[in-house]
Amino acid sequence: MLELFDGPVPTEELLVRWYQEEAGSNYGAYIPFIGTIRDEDGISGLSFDIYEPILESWFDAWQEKATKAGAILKMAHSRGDVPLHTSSYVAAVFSPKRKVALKMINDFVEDFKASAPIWKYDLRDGKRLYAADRSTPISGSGILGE
Amino acid sequence: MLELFDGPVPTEELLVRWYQEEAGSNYGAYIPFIGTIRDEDGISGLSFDIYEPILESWFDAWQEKATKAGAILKMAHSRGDVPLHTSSYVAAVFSPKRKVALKMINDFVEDFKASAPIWKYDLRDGKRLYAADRSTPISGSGILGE
Amino acid sequence: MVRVEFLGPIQKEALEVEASTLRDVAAALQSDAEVKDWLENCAVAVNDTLVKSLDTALKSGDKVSLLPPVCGG
Amino acid sequence: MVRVEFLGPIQKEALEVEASTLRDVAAALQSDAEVKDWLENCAVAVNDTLVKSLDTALKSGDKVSLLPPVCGG
Repeated sequence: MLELFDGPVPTEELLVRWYQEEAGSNYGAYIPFIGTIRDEDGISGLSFDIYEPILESWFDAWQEKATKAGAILKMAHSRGDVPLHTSSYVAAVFSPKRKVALKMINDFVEDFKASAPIWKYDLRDGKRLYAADRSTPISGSGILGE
Repeated sequence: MLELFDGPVPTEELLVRWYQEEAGSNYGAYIPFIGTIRDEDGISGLSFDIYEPILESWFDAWQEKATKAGAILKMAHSRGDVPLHTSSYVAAVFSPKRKVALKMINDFVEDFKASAPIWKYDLRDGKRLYAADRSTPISGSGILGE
Repeated sequence: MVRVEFLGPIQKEALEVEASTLRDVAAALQSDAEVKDWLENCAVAVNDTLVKSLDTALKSGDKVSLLPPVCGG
Repeated sequence: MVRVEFLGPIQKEALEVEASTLRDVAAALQSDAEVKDWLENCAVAVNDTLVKSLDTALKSGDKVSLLPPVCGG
Protein backbone atom coordinates (compact mmCIF):
# COMPACT_ATOMS: atom_id res chain seq x y z
CA MET A 1 0.00 0.00 0.00
CA LEU A 2 1.32 3.39 -1.06
CA GLU A 3 -0.08 6.55 0.54
CA LEU A 4 0.76 10.12 -0.46
CA PHE A 5 0.03 13.17 1.68
CA ASP A 6 0.08 16.90 1.03
CA GLY A 7 2.54 18.14 3.69
CA PRO A 8 3.97 16.02 6.50
CA VAL A 9 3.02 12.36 6.77
CA PRO A 10 0.95 11.54 9.89
CA THR A 11 3.70 9.35 11.34
CA GLU A 12 2.11 8.43 14.65
CA GLU A 13 -1.17 7.46 13.06
CA LEU A 14 0.58 5.41 10.35
CA LEU A 15 2.82 3.50 12.76
CA VAL A 16 -0.18 2.48 14.84
CA ARG A 17 -2.62 1.88 11.99
CA TRP A 18 -0.18 -0.32 10.05
CA TYR A 19 0.53 -2.35 13.21
CA GLN A 20 -3.20 -2.83 13.73
CA GLU A 21 -3.84 -3.68 10.08
CA GLU A 22 -1.45 -6.63 10.31
CA ALA A 23 -2.11 -7.59 13.93
CA GLY A 24 -3.83 -10.81 12.86
CA SER A 25 -1.62 -11.61 9.85
CA ASN A 26 0.90 -13.70 11.80
CA TYR A 27 3.97 -11.68 10.83
CA GLY A 28 6.73 -11.99 13.42
CA ALA A 29 8.69 -8.87 12.47
CA TYR A 30 7.52 -5.31 11.70
CA ILE A 31 10.19 -2.74 10.84
CA PRO A 32 9.17 0.81 9.99
CA PHE A 33 11.63 3.41 8.73
CA ILE A 34 10.75 7.04 9.49
CA GLY A 35 12.51 9.93 7.75
CA THR A 36 12.30 13.28 9.52
CA ILE A 37 13.37 16.72 8.27
CA ARG A 38 16.58 17.80 10.01
CA ASP A 39 17.39 21.38 10.90
CA GLU A 40 20.60 21.93 8.94
CA ASP A 41 22.21 24.46 6.64
CA GLY A 42 19.66 27.11 7.56
CA ILE A 43 16.71 25.55 5.76
CA SER A 44 13.17 26.09 7.02
CA GLY A 45 11.97 22.78 5.57
CA LEU A 46 12.01 20.59 2.48
CA SER A 47 9.58 20.29 -0.39
CA PHE A 48 8.88 17.37 -2.72
CA ASP A 49 7.58 16.72 -6.23
CA ILE A 50 6.42 13.19 -7.04
CA TYR A 51 5.75 11.59 -10.40
CA GLU A 52 3.04 9.21 -9.31
CA PRO A 53 2.65 6.80 -12.26
CA ILE A 54 6.28 5.65 -12.07
CA LEU A 55 6.37 5.74 -8.25
CA GLU A 56 3.40 3.38 -8.28
CA SER A 57 4.94 0.93 -10.73
CA TRP A 58 8.25 1.03 -8.81
CA PHE A 59 6.38 0.30 -5.58
CA ASP A 60 4.29 -2.46 -7.17
CA ALA A 61 7.45 -4.19 -8.39
CA TRP A 62 8.84 -4.10 -4.84
CA GLN A 63 5.57 -5.39 -3.40
CA GLU A 64 5.76 -8.33 -5.79
CA LYS A 65 9.32 -9.03 -4.66
CA ALA A 66 8.21 -8.83 -1.02
CA THR A 67 5.30 -11.19 -1.65
CA LYS A 68 7.69 -13.80 -3.04
CA ALA A 69 9.66 -13.58 0.21
CA GLY A 70 6.46 -13.96 2.26
CA ALA A 71 6.58 -10.30 3.31
CA ILE A 72 4.62 -7.12 2.63
CA LEU A 73 5.60 -3.47 2.29
CA LYS A 74 3.79 -0.25 3.16
CA MET A 75 4.93 3.25 2.31
CA ALA A 76 3.85 6.85 2.77
CA HIS A 77 5.45 10.03 1.41
CA SER A 78 4.84 13.75 1.42
CA ARG A 79 4.03 16.03 -1.52
CA GLY A 80 4.83 19.73 -1.27
CA ASP A 81 6.27 21.49 1.76
CA VAL A 82 7.33 19.69 4.95
CA PRO A 83 8.52 21.73 7.97
CA LEU A 84 11.59 20.96 10.12
CA HIS A 85 11.19 18.13 12.66
CA THR A 86 8.18 16.62 10.87
CA SER A 87 8.36 13.49 8.74
CA SER A 88 8.19 13.16 4.96
CA TYR A 89 8.70 9.42 4.57
CA VAL A 90 7.51 6.31 6.38
CA ALA A 91 8.12 2.84 4.95
CA ALA A 92 7.61 -0.52 6.61
CA VAL A 93 8.13 -4.21 6.06
CA PHE A 94 6.22 -7.05 7.72
CA SER A 95 7.66 -10.55 7.49
CA PRO A 96 7.37 -13.87 9.28
CA LYS A 97 11.17 -13.87 9.58
CA ARG A 98 13.44 -11.38 11.29
CA LYS A 99 16.36 -11.71 8.87
CA VAL A 100 14.15 -11.28 5.79
CA ALA A 101 12.65 -8.14 7.33
CA LEU A 102 16.00 -6.61 8.32
CA LYS A 103 17.47 -7.15 4.86
CA MET A 104 14.34 -6.00 3.05
CA ILE A 105 13.93 -2.69 4.90
CA ASN A 106 17.57 -1.89 4.10
CA ASP A 107 17.35 -2.83 0.43
CA PHE A 108 13.94 -1.17 -0.02
CA VAL A 109 15.00 2.14 1.54
CA GLU A 110 18.28 2.21 -0.39
CA ASP A 111 16.55 1.49 -3.72
CA PHE A 112 13.91 4.08 -2.82
CA LYS A 113 16.65 6.71 -2.45
CA ALA A 114 18.23 5.69 -5.76
CA SER A 115 15.15 5.07 -7.90
CA ALA A 116 11.88 6.54 -6.65
CA PRO A 117 10.78 9.44 -8.90
CA ILE A 118 10.70 12.08 -6.18
CA TRP A 119 12.50 15.41 -6.28
CA LYS A 120 13.64 17.28 -3.19
CA TYR A 121 13.90 21.02 -2.71
CA ASP A 122 15.36 23.05 0.14
CA LEU A 123 13.09 25.76 1.50
CA ARG A 124 15.36 28.70 2.25
CA ASP A 125 14.75 32.45 2.36
CA GLY A 126 11.29 31.96 0.85
CA LYS A 127 12.74 30.09 -2.14
CA ARG A 128 12.34 26.45 -3.27
CA LEU A 129 15.78 25.24 -4.39
CA TYR A 130 16.37 21.86 -6.09
CA ALA A 131 18.68 19.70 -3.93
CA ALA A 132 20.91 18.84 -6.89
CA ASP A 133 23.94 17.96 -4.75
CA ARG A 134 22.04 15.25 -2.79
CA SER A 135 20.20 13.81 -5.80
CA THR A 136 21.05 10.62 -7.68
CA PRO A 137 20.55 9.92 -11.39
CA ILE A 138 18.18 6.98 -11.85
CA SER A 139 19.93 3.86 -13.20
CA GLY A 140 20.12 4.11 -17.00
CA SER A 141 20.16 7.91 -17.04
CA GLY A 142 21.95 9.81 -19.77
CA ILE A 143 20.89 8.04 -22.98
CA LEU A 144 19.52 11.27 -24.47
CA GLY A 145 22.89 12.95 -24.02
CA GLU A 146 24.80 10.33 -26.01
CA MET B 1 16.55 3.54 27.58
CA LEU B 2 15.58 -0.01 28.50
CA GLU B 3 12.01 -0.78 29.58
CA LEU B 4 10.74 -4.14 30.83
CA PHE B 5 7.07 -5.09 31.05
CA ASP B 6 5.18 -7.94 32.68
CA GLY B 7 3.30 -9.45 29.73
CA PRO B 8 3.10 -7.91 26.24
CA VAL B 9 4.92 -4.67 25.50
CA PRO B 10 2.57 -1.73 24.76
CA THR B 11 3.80 -1.45 21.16
CA GLU B 12 1.54 1.32 19.92
CA GLU B 13 2.23 3.52 22.91
CA LEU B 14 6.00 2.91 22.65
CA LEU B 15 6.22 3.66 18.92
CA VAL B 16 4.43 6.96 19.41
CA ARG B 17 6.05 7.95 22.71
CA TRP B 18 9.59 7.28 21.43
CA TYR B 19 8.87 9.31 18.28
CA GLN B 20 7.62 12.18 20.44
CA GLU B 21 10.54 11.93 22.87
CA GLU B 22 13.00 12.56 20.03
CA ALA B 23 10.83 14.89 17.93
CA GLY B 24 13.07 17.85 18.71
CA SER B 25 16.41 15.99 18.74
CA ASN B 26 17.15 16.52 15.04
CA TYR B 27 17.53 12.85 14.14
CA GLY B 28 16.78 12.20 10.47
CA ALA B 29 16.08 8.47 10.75
CA TYR B 30 14.01 6.47 13.25
CA ILE B 31 13.85 2.70 12.79
CA PRO B 32 11.87 0.59 15.23
CA PHE B 33 11.91 -3.21 15.16
CA ILE B 34 8.80 -4.93 16.55
CA GLY B 35 8.77 -8.64 17.35
CA THR B 36 5.33 -10.24 17.55
CA ILE B 37 4.37 -13.75 18.73
CA ARG B 38 3.47 -15.94 15.75
CA ASP B 39 0.83 -18.64 15.84
CA GLU B 40 2.89 -21.72 14.96
CA ASP B 41 3.44 -25.28 16.12
CA GLY B 42 0.30 -25.21 18.24
CA ILE B 43 1.63 -22.86 20.92
CA SER B 44 -0.72 -20.58 22.82
CA GLY B 45 2.00 -17.99 23.44
CA LEU B 46 5.58 -17.55 24.60
CA SER B 47 7.04 -16.78 27.98
CA PHE B 48 10.31 -15.09 28.94
CA ASP B 49 12.79 -15.01 31.80
CA ILE B 50 15.22 -12.09 31.94
CA TYR B 51 18.40 -11.69 33.95
CA GLU B 52 18.28 -7.96 34.37
CA PRO B 53 21.77 -7.05 35.66
CA ILE B 54 23.50 -8.46 32.58
CA LEU B 55 20.78 -7.28 30.20
CA GLU B 56 21.35 -3.77 31.50
CA SER B 57 25.12 -3.88 31.09
CA TRP B 58 24.74 -5.40 27.60
CA PHE B 59 22.32 -2.59 26.66
CA ASP B 60 24.54 0.10 28.21
CA ALA B 61 27.50 -1.10 26.12
CA TRP B 62 25.37 -0.84 22.96
CA GLN B 63 24.13 2.61 23.95
CA GLU B 64 27.75 3.74 24.30
CA LYS B 65 28.51 2.34 20.84
CA ALA B 66 25.45 4.16 19.44
CA THR B 67 26.46 7.43 21.08
CA LYS B 68 29.86 7.26 19.38
CA ALA B 69 28.04 6.97 16.04
CA GLY B 70 25.81 9.96 16.91
CA ALA B 71 22.81 7.69 17.41
CA ILE B 72 20.66 6.48 20.30
CA LEU B 73 18.91 3.20 21.06
CA LYS B 74 15.68 2.40 22.91
CA MET B 75 14.43 -1.05 23.82
CA ALA B 76 11.49 -2.72 25.52
CA HIS B 77 10.96 -6.40 26.31
CA SER B 78 8.41 -8.61 28.00
CA ARG B 79 8.77 -10.68 31.18
CA GLY B 80 6.51 -13.69 31.72
CA ASP B 81 3.71 -14.78 29.40
CA VAL B 82 2.94 -13.12 26.07
CA PRO B 83 -0.12 -14.28 24.04
CA LEU B 84 -0.19 -14.94 20.30
CA HIS B 85 -0.31 -11.86 18.05
CA THR B 86 0.94 -9.51 20.76
CA SER B 87 4.50 -8.17 20.90
CA SER B 88 7.33 -9.11 23.24
CA TYR B 89 10.13 -6.95 21.85
CA VAL B 90 10.43 -3.42 20.51
CA ALA B 91 13.82 -1.87 19.79
CA ALA B 92 14.61 1.35 17.97
CA VAL B 93 17.50 3.41 16.69
CA PHE B 94 17.51 7.15 16.06
CA SER B 95 20.34 8.60 13.98
CA PRO B 96 21.08 11.70 11.95
CA LYS B 97 22.07 9.41 9.09
CA ARG B 98 20.00 6.80 7.26
CA LYS B 99 22.84 4.37 6.57
CA VAL B 100 24.06 4.43 10.18
CA ALA B 101 20.52 3.72 11.37
CA LEU B 102 19.90 0.86 8.91
CA LYS B 103 23.16 -0.87 9.82
CA MET B 104 22.74 -0.31 13.55
CA ILE B 105 19.20 -1.72 13.82
CA ASN B 106 20.41 -4.84 12.00
CA ASP B 107 23.53 -5.30 14.12
CA PHE B 108 21.73 -4.46 17.36
CA VAL B 109 18.86 -6.91 16.79
CA GLU B 110 21.22 -9.69 15.68
CA ASP B 111 23.47 -9.21 18.72
CA PHE B 112 20.38 -9.05 20.91
CA LYS B 113 19.32 -12.48 19.63
CA ALA B 114 22.81 -13.90 20.22
CA SER B 115 23.74 -12.25 23.51
CA ALA B 116 20.89 -10.77 25.55
CA PRO B 117 20.30 -12.87 28.72
CA ILE B 118 16.69 -13.72 27.99
CA TRP B 119 15.21 -17.23 27.92
CA LYS B 120 12.21 -18.19 25.83
CA TYR B 121 9.59 -20.82 26.64
CA ASP B 122 6.75 -22.18 24.50
CA LEU B 123 3.35 -22.17 26.20
CA ARG B 124 1.71 -25.41 25.13
CA ASP B 125 -0.94 -27.60 26.75
CA GLY B 126 -0.66 -25.58 29.95
CA LYS B 127 3.09 -26.21 30.16
CA ARG B 128 6.06 -23.83 29.93
CA LEU B 129 8.72 -25.51 27.75
CA TYR B 130 12.23 -24.10 27.25
CA ALA B 131 12.79 -23.32 23.54
CA ALA B 132 16.14 -25.13 23.49
CA ASP B 133 16.13 -25.70 19.72
CA ARG B 134 15.86 -21.95 18.93
CA SER B 135 18.32 -20.81 21.62
CA THR B 136 21.92 -19.75 21.10
CA PRO B 137 24.84 -20.21 23.51
CA ILE B 138 26.27 -16.82 24.46
CA SER B 139 29.74 -16.22 22.99
CA GLY B 140 32.34 -17.82 25.28
CA SER B 141 29.98 -20.49 26.60
CA GLY B 142 31.27 -23.86 27.67
CA ILE B 143 34.31 -23.05 29.81
CA LEU B 144 32.89 -24.94 32.80
CA GLY B 145 32.59 -28.10 30.69
CA GLU B 146 36.26 -28.17 29.72
CA MET C 1 4.00 13.49 -32.94
CA VAL C 2 5.12 12.39 -29.48
CA ARG C 3 4.72 14.49 -26.36
CA VAL C 4 7.88 15.17 -24.34
CA GLU C 5 7.35 16.04 -20.65
CA PHE C 6 9.91 17.41 -18.20
CA LEU C 7 9.55 16.31 -14.60
CA GLY C 8 10.58 17.71 -11.23
CA PRO C 9 13.01 20.61 -11.29
CA ILE C 10 13.23 20.99 -15.10
CA GLN C 11 11.25 24.17 -15.56
CA LYS C 12 9.98 23.64 -19.06
CA GLU C 13 6.60 23.17 -20.71
CA ALA C 14 5.89 19.94 -22.57
CA LEU C 15 6.91 19.78 -26.26
CA GLU C 16 5.45 18.01 -29.27
CA VAL C 17 8.20 16.34 -31.34
CA GLU C 18 8.16 14.34 -34.60
CA ALA C 19 9.94 11.08 -33.77
CA SER C 20 9.96 7.40 -34.73
CA THR C 21 12.55 6.40 -32.10
CA LEU C 22 14.03 7.97 -28.99
CA ARG C 23 17.06 8.87 -31.11
CA ASP C 24 14.92 11.48 -32.86
CA VAL C 25 13.86 12.88 -29.47
CA ALA C 26 17.49 13.05 -28.37
CA ALA C 27 18.45 14.99 -31.49
CA ALA C 28 15.62 17.48 -30.96
CA LEU C 29 16.50 18.05 -27.30
CA GLN C 30 20.25 18.35 -27.85
CA SER C 31 19.59 21.46 -29.91
CA ASP C 32 17.41 22.98 -27.16
CA ALA C 33 19.57 25.19 -24.92
CA GLU C 34 17.02 25.04 -22.07
CA VAL C 35 17.29 21.28 -21.59
CA LYS C 36 20.64 20.33 -23.12
CA ASP C 37 22.49 20.34 -19.78
CA TRP C 38 19.91 18.04 -18.14
CA LEU C 39 20.17 15.28 -20.74
CA GLU C 40 23.20 13.43 -19.44
CA ASN C 41 21.65 13.04 -15.97
CA CYS C 42 18.07 12.26 -16.97
CA ALA C 43 16.35 8.89 -17.10
CA VAL C 44 13.73 8.42 -19.79
CA ALA C 45 10.30 6.83 -19.64
CA VAL C 46 8.02 6.02 -22.56
CA ASN C 47 4.37 5.88 -21.52
CA ASP C 48 5.51 5.73 -17.89
CA THR C 49 7.88 2.80 -18.33
CA LEU C 50 11.61 3.46 -17.94
CA VAL C 51 13.63 2.62 -21.07
CA LYS C 52 17.37 2.33 -21.60
CA SER C 53 17.81 2.30 -25.40
CA LEU C 54 17.78 5.11 -27.93
CA ASP C 55 16.41 2.57 -30.40
CA THR C 56 13.11 2.42 -28.50
CA ALA C 57 10.38 2.79 -31.13
CA LEU C 58 7.80 5.55 -30.76
CA LYS C 59 4.39 6.03 -32.31
CA SER C 60 2.17 9.05 -32.54
CA GLY C 61 0.58 9.86 -29.19
CA ASP C 62 3.35 8.31 -27.10
CA LYS C 63 4.48 10.17 -23.99
CA VAL C 64 8.21 10.57 -23.34
CA SER C 65 9.16 11.73 -19.82
CA LEU C 66 12.52 13.04 -18.64
CA LEU C 67 13.36 12.25 -15.01
CA PRO C 68 16.23 14.26 -13.52
CA PRO C 69 18.25 12.98 -10.49
CA VAL C 70 16.00 11.98 -7.59
CA CYS C 71 16.09 12.33 -3.83
CA GLY C 72 13.03 11.07 -1.99
CA GLY C 73 12.73 10.60 1.74
CA MET D 1 32.56 -19.59 49.77
CA VAL D 2 31.18 -18.33 46.47
CA ARG D 3 27.52 -18.49 45.55
CA VAL D 4 26.65 -20.25 42.27
CA GLU D 5 23.34 -19.29 40.66
CA PHE D 6 21.56 -21.04 37.79
CA LEU D 7 19.59 -18.81 35.44
CA GLY D 8 16.63 -19.29 33.10
CA PRO D 9 15.63 -22.88 32.40
CA ILE D 10 18.13 -24.57 34.73
CA GLN D 11 15.84 -25.69 37.53
CA LYS D 12 18.26 -25.70 40.39
CA GLU D 13 18.64 -23.79 43.65
CA ALA D 14 21.77 -21.73 44.20
CA LEU D 15 24.80 -23.52 45.72
CA GLU D 16 27.60 -22.38 48.02
CA VAL D 17 30.99 -23.66 46.80
CA GLU D 18 34.51 -23.37 48.17
CA ALA D 19 36.56 -21.93 45.26
CA SER D 20 39.57 -19.71 44.61
CA THR D 21 39.17 -19.75 40.82
CA LEU D 22 36.44 -20.73 38.37
CA ARG D 23 38.33 -23.98 37.85
CA ASP D 24 37.24 -25.03 41.34
CA VAL D 25 33.62 -24.20 40.46
CA ALA D 26 33.89 -26.24 37.26
CA ALA D 27 35.18 -29.25 39.20
CA ALA D 28 32.34 -29.04 41.71
CA LEU D 29 29.66 -28.74 39.00
CA GLN D 30 31.04 -31.50 36.80
CA SER D 31 30.34 -33.94 39.60
CA ASP D 32 26.75 -32.70 39.95
CA ALA D 33 24.44 -34.83 37.78
CA GLU D 34 21.72 -32.16 37.77
CA VAL D 35 23.84 -29.54 35.99
CA LYS D 36 26.57 -31.52 34.26
CA ASP D 37 24.79 -31.54 30.88
CA TRP D 38 24.27 -27.76 30.91
CA LEU D 39 27.94 -26.90 31.39
CA GLU D 40 29.15 -27.07 27.80
CA ASN D 41 26.44 -24.63 26.64
CA CYS D 42 26.51 -22.17 29.50
CA ALA D 43 28.20 -18.79 29.65
CA VAL D 44 29.56 -17.72 33.03
CA ALA D 45 29.37 -14.38 34.80
CA VAL D 46 31.23 -13.38 37.96
CA ASN D 47 29.44 -10.63 39.85
CA ASP D 48 27.31 -10.01 36.74
CA THR D 49 30.24 -9.61 34.34
CA LEU D 50 30.73 -12.30 31.69
CA VAL D 51 34.10 -14.05 31.91
CA LYS D 52 35.84 -16.41 29.51
CA SER D 53 38.68 -17.96 31.53
CA LEU D 54 38.69 -20.75 34.09
CA ASP D 55 41.60 -18.94 35.73
CA THR D 56 39.32 -16.10 36.82
CA ALA D 57 40.07 -15.53 40.51
CA LEU D 58 37.24 -15.69 43.03
CA LYS D 59 36.97 -14.41 46.57
CA SER D 60 34.53 -15.20 49.31
CA GLY D 61 31.13 -13.64 48.64
CA ASP D 62 31.51 -13.57 44.86
CA LYS D 63 28.50 -14.52 42.77
CA VAL D 64 28.97 -16.93 39.86
CA SER D 65 26.04 -17.14 37.40
CA LEU D 66 25.45 -19.78 34.74
CA LEU D 67 23.65 -18.52 31.62
CA PRO D 68 22.23 -21.23 29.34
CA PRO D 69 21.54 -20.58 25.61
CA VAL D 70 19.41 -17.48 25.07
CA CYS D 71 16.56 -16.51 22.79
CA GLY D 72 15.09 -13.08 23.40
CA GLY D 73 12.65 -11.29 21.13
